[in-house]
Amino acid sequence: MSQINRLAHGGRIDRSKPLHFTFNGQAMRGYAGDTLASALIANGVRLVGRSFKYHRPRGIMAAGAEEANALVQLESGRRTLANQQATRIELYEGLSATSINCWPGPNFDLMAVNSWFHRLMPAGFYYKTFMWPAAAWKYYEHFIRRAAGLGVSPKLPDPDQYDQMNVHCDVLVVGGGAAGLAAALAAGRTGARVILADEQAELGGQLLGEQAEINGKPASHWLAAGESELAGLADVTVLKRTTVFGYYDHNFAGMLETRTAKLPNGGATTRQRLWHVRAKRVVIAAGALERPLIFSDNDRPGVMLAGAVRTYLNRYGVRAGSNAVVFTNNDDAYRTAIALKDAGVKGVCVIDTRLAPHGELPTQALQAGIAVIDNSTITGVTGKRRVQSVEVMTLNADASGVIGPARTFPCDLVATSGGWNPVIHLHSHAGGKATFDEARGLFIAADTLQASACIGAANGEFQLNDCLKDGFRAGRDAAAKAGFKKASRRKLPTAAVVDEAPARIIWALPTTKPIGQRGKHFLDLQHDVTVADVQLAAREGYRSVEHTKRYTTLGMATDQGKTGNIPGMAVLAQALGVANPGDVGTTTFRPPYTPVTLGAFAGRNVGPLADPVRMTPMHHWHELAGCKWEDVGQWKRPWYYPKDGESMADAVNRECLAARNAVALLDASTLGKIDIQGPDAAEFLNRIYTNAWSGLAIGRCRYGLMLKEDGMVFDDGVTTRLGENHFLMTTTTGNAAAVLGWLEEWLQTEWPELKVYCNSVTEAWATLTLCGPNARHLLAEFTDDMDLSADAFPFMSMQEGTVGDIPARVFRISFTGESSFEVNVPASYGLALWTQLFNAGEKYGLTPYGTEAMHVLRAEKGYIIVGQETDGTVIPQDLGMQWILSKKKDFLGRRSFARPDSARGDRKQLVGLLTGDPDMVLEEGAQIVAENRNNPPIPMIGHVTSSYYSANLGRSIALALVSSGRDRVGDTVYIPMPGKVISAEVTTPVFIDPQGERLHG
Amino acid sequence: MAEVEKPVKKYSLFSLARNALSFHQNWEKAWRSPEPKKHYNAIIIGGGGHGLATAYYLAKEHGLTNIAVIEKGWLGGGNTGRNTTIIRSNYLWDESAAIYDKALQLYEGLSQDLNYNIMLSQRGVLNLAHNLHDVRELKRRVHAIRLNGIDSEYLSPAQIKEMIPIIDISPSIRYPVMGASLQRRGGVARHDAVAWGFARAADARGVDIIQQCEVTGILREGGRVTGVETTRGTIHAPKVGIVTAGHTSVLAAMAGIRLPITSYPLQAMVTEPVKPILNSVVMSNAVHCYVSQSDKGELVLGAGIDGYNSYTQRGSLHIVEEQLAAVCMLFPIFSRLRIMRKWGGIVDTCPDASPIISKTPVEGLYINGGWGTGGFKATPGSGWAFAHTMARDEPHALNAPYALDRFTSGALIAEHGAAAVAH
Amino acid sequence: MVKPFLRQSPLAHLHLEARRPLGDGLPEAGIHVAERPHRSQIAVRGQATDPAFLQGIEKALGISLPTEACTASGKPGDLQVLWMGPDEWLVVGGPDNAALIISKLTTALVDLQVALVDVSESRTVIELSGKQARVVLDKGCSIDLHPRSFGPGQVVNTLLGRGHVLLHQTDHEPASGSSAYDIYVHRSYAEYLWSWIEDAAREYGLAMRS
Amino acid sequence: MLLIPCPYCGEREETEFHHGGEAHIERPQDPDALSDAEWANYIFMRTNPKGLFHERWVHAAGCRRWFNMARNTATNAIIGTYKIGEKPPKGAR
Repeated sequence: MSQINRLAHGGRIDRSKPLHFTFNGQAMRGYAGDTLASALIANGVRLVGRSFKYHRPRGIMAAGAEEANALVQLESGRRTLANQQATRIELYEGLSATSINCWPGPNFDLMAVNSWFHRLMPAGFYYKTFMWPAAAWKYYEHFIRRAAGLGVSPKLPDPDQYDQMNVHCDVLVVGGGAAGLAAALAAGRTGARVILADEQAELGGQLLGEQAEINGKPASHWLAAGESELAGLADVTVLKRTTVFGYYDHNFAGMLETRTAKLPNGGATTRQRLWHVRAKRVVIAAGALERPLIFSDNDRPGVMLAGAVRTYLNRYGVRAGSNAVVFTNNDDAYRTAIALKDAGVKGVCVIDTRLAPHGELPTQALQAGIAVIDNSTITGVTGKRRVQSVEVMTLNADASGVIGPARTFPCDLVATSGGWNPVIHLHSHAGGKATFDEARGLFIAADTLQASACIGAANGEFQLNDCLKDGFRAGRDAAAKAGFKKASRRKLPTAAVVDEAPARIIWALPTTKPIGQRGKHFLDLQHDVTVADVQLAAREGYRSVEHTKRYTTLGMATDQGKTGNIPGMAVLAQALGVANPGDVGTTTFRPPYTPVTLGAFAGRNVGPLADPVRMTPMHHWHELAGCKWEDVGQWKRPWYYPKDGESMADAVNRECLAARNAVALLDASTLGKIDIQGPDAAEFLNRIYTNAWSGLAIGRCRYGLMLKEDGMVFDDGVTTRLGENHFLMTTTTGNAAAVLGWLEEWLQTEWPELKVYCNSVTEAWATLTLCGPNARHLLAEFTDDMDLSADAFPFMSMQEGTVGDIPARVFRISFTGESSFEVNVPASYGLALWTQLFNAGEKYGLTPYGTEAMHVLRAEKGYIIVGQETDGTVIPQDLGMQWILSKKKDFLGRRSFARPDSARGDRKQLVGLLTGDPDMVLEEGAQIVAENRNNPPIPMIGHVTSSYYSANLGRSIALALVSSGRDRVGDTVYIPMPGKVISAEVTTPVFIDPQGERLHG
Repeated sequence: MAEVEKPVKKYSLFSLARNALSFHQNWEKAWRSPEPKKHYNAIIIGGGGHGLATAYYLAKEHGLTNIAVIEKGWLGGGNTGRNTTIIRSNYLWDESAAIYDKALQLYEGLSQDLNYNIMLSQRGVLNLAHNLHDVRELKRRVHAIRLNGIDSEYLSPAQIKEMIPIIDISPSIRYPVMGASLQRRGGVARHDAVAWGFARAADARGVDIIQQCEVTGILREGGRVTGVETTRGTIHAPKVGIVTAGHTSVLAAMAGIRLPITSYPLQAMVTEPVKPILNSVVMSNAVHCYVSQSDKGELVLGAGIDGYNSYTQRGSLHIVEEQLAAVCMLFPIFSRLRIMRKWGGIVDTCPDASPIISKTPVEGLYINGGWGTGGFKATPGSGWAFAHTMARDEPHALNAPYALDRFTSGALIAEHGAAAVAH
Repeated sequence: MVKPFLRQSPLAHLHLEARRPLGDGLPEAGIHVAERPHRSQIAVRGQATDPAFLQGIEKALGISLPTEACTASGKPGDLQVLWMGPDEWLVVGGPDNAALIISKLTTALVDLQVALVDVSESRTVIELSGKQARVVLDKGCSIDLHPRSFGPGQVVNTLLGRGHVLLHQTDHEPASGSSAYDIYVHRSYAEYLWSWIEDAAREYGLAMRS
Repeated sequence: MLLIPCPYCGEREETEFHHGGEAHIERPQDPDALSDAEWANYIFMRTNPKGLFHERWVHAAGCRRWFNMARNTATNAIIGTYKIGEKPPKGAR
């Protein structure tokens, strides 16, 4: 296809760099600097896709982020992207795009049958139907769902990476058009740190599509000079292809930078970068978006925004049609008419809703020989797949209808302008309000909660000269408020002021029949929402903008209502008889301004970096030993160490037997360790723990239970007195940070008078737990300065000495009920000691064991695990741990025991369970009932908290919380599972060595 | 009791066709916009789903029709219109299972009951487990739910993959999928339609829905409520129900009542629409990810709550980033889809993550709030039970456990009771 | 005596010093990185308002206690004191010095209510330097590290990526824009942090420094 | 995204902090002297105002210090932060 609509010269494209691309399989050509949209227009493509609901043919209507129609599926396979706006795709060599939401193609689309039934499908029709018979809904829904969606989600993994960056600046300028560039220059010259972000590939904003002059020269000269000056300022950062998508509290902004716009295959860099910006001041110079005039069948391919038509001519050197009608309510669109005429487009005429337009631009147009048909409107458009002609009639006195006769203008392009809306989205994101300017029909930013200002077109200033002035003033002002007051003496640039007459606001233009009865007046082109739909919503009582938006889906498409929302709101106001559209509810814009990929939000927190993996000093030994891992918080803990061919049960049984019959070694380095020092340390522990600490001898250890103020168990662990005023507390792995936080909270906020310091030493020590009858023998080989005998080194005591020549603290504490030595060495020696123990340990049957065996072993002893036997609803009494509750002092949570529910007789209590079948291992989490049946509902009396096969006992064991459980010891209870009921006897929760002989041995 | 039955223009295929002939000019209003009267038999403060459902069931089940729903903004404009539309009743505790399943049962017939298609889509809700602790807790729930007579299954990773081919169940991902609970009756419903359906049906039974009317004070005399002060004048009533999710504390404070409630921002978002790719609701508490695909093709995603009190309906970006990283971990192909819109709601949370549906120390004043993130799925059940409580001045068995005095007795319904993982 | 060869830093198994630079085709590496393991680190707690405490520290260490938030005293590579909080400091010295430093401090601070904890083993140090060092940190750290706000001698506890770090800027050359940082990271997070840096630095070129 | 002025470290991102709920709730001196309702009031009942709110935060990833903050919950505007034991700043009482 040749570029039939490419002008012979002009535009900012690089004609020396032709590019090849395909659209729906057809080979086409464009130039560097084109967008896909400009290249499609150049190649004469009109029909790009189909609309969401009625599958009506649609073309390109805009030139930027406001495009509602021209969505394509970009590329295929690994790099396919859905719903991409052709207007925002920079053309690159080899680009391939296809139409979406149509099958087999945009020219003939089977789903277009929908439009035959359009009268049965007004706004919200689905709420009123598909209800009978009730059971049939799921079939209807199946059909509805199949019609869902526009483009197709990628199905293959993403080959690209995404990046994030945090920056701080004095002034963030959003938008690099005339006002934004001026603001960045003014702020940059003061020495302030400035970021200028613009969504396009080049700075200039709307200027890029205009023939404007600054200081009497083409605006491009000023743009180039400004950009080069900014590049020379050390603390000014200019980011192109970067959209400020969201504005949050305390002047925080999110920006999305596209880094591989012209590199379909990614390359070394990341595809997109999401910037977190914390700015002292934000200058919003985001420009304005043109809104279309809303007339009958205004969705036909070839109906475009007048500003976009001008942009295609001036920036891309393409004409969007060969025979054009301009339809406007304001002077600005006359620029388009003149530009079209200059470009050799035939039959250019202007339909103006105003009576006798007389401003400078209409006058110029008339002088250029352009016909102006005033006080008129388009009443109909012919041509389904492209505009063929428009019908024009004169407006009646109050513009509520038309008066004949109708004139027909053949054309293939209708350039329409209903005026421009300031882009106040960001202002609104961060809680800013807006007021409606009735005369101009637009929202203006009002009160802001942030240190920000909207300027230029984003503040309703549409004269270039005003934008420049506003920009320099705002940039200076923002810098000054951020503390940079250096004055600049440079002369400010100026542009000619063009006198523009007021627009005539008519939101929905009449046709020969009432609206909705001849053609369709589209407000939301992507979602096919019409004026009649909004009027219906109003008629049915959906009176607020929010109701109407939701009922009709107005503004909820991927273009986020950039062109349709304001006219829609105005139409609603008219339908409700409300004079000021601002009174039907304010619009709240929500981030993002334009859609942002999930990948960019995720940044590099994906794959292996999704969350830190915490590793103990012995981690890589475990890995080489082939352990299976258990995730505990961010830690990886060895779960079990299967040997070749072993099942999990085999491995765990072997590890458990070794721990009770030989010796086994556990990496317990993940346990939390807190160093507590100070003259009030013992008193502090008295308050934090349920038991008493003042009398604990130096070198002795004690088990402690910590509660929250509601009396529920929070954490447990062993604490050792290292000195008169010095304790070492251990916590559970998962709660290490929470417990330190808890201690600090009480010390700092409630008991600042206590002289106590807490420091985490979790990471300072590697903890190697030797467990089993041979533990002492093995350890004895490694130490000559500690007496390991039971008398000299009794259970619940600690000694300092050396193990394998490494300084160590050794604790005789046990979580398995077995004679056990917990050896703590400086973390960087952990691996060495661990390895040495294994070098020497074979003769003792040394076996590494993981968390699963640890759990089995402790369950054999009835030791609880916080978070497994407890769930935030368990008080110590439920666990049979009254013995640990001091009666002589207050402690956190104690008062809650006196509440009626804590004193209840039928609370769930910790018990053991022995299944009738000794090989039957109950499922952890299984529910327990009193009756032998399996037909729900059945009242539940408790649940299984822990359940294992115990190799030491040769049978299964379980721990459970059961209502009045201690009274049920000896009773049979039932565990109904899908398809079977298991019976079990309630026992005490200690299965091995109830006297603790092994422990002390 | 004499019910005041207004003639209802029923929605039907016939009415749709007939109205199509007249270019839809003759549809009746879905609800009136009446001026407030001076006196009602009962006032509901809050025109969200729960308030409207309360009004509907007060009229339908208890014959109380001289009642008003007072809404400061637009009906359904609060959390009803801001949630991720998930409906399920897979709760651990008996008390929760009872009221949430009552709600689900009502949902199952709601389109017909209200003559308004709420587009209930029972496509199944999966809750994922990512570590051994999750697995244990999830199985505990699955069994409890089943024994409460509610449908509930446990799925292995392979079964999950079969249902959701695009999920990554590889054991090498940072938090692998180790299992899931499945409630097949769970799903989603069109959230706005629930509010609108209740509003239309309540209006049809004579309930005055008064929008754009803010309550500024709660009138009391001798320990009992007598009405409310509003921006549109004083309105008297012997019974007042506060159903103002997000603002429960603010309204209760007007009556001198302090609550165990904290209000947090909660964010949700939708992506651009794509052709159907995810046919179930997937939730993961461990990594904070809630995702389903709407009938329009958008992915609807929910995040965890922000960590501080706020009424701004704006959350912080990092919460969204964490949640979307989790989505990308579970569904790597979604990294290229784009978030189209995100927004915030305000959720009232109680310390036990269960609501308050209760009488108060002020006679005639009732509170229904503190639903946290779980309000939408409970809407009809909540309204049904609260209507009973207001009409009879005593709780129904369904909501008796949700009394305010549980915080004094300690009988909490600790749905988030599970403590942190600890070994 | 302890055999030093038994000692294993958290990143030792990665043999960073033997790794090839990352970033093909870049003329020079924007970032240089090395692990500086086994630094002596002592957590010191005490009251900055107590003159005896300040004098005791100065007497024991020969350098003053930094009382201004987020600053360090002393000289990089030598004995330093890093501010950690209003009543918390980290004394940092060369390898295997901790016992000596603690004994000096104990003597000088006798009778004062202080706490001294040897946490040398808790953290390792990743040294990051180069022209792009700051930019790499910006990818995961919300602190304003621009020379106007942050410079040599400043130290912050903060987040880098998803992990907690103690970040100490040790050098800045305005002419080249090159900066140097000591990143103190808890040893269990060290490998995560290394992987994070490797990933974030790739586009600027990453060379190992011995 | 709040920017929180830690009274010790200066302005830092919200991500470095944890919220600690309502400030100025004192633990009763003698819990046994309290009725169940008074005890419940201490552990559970909270003011949750729309507007000026006094709350506790801890600079968890920074200096680990707790402090108080006065913030408007309707706008998230921070009126000021102050150390534990200090009175709220002027304009935030």
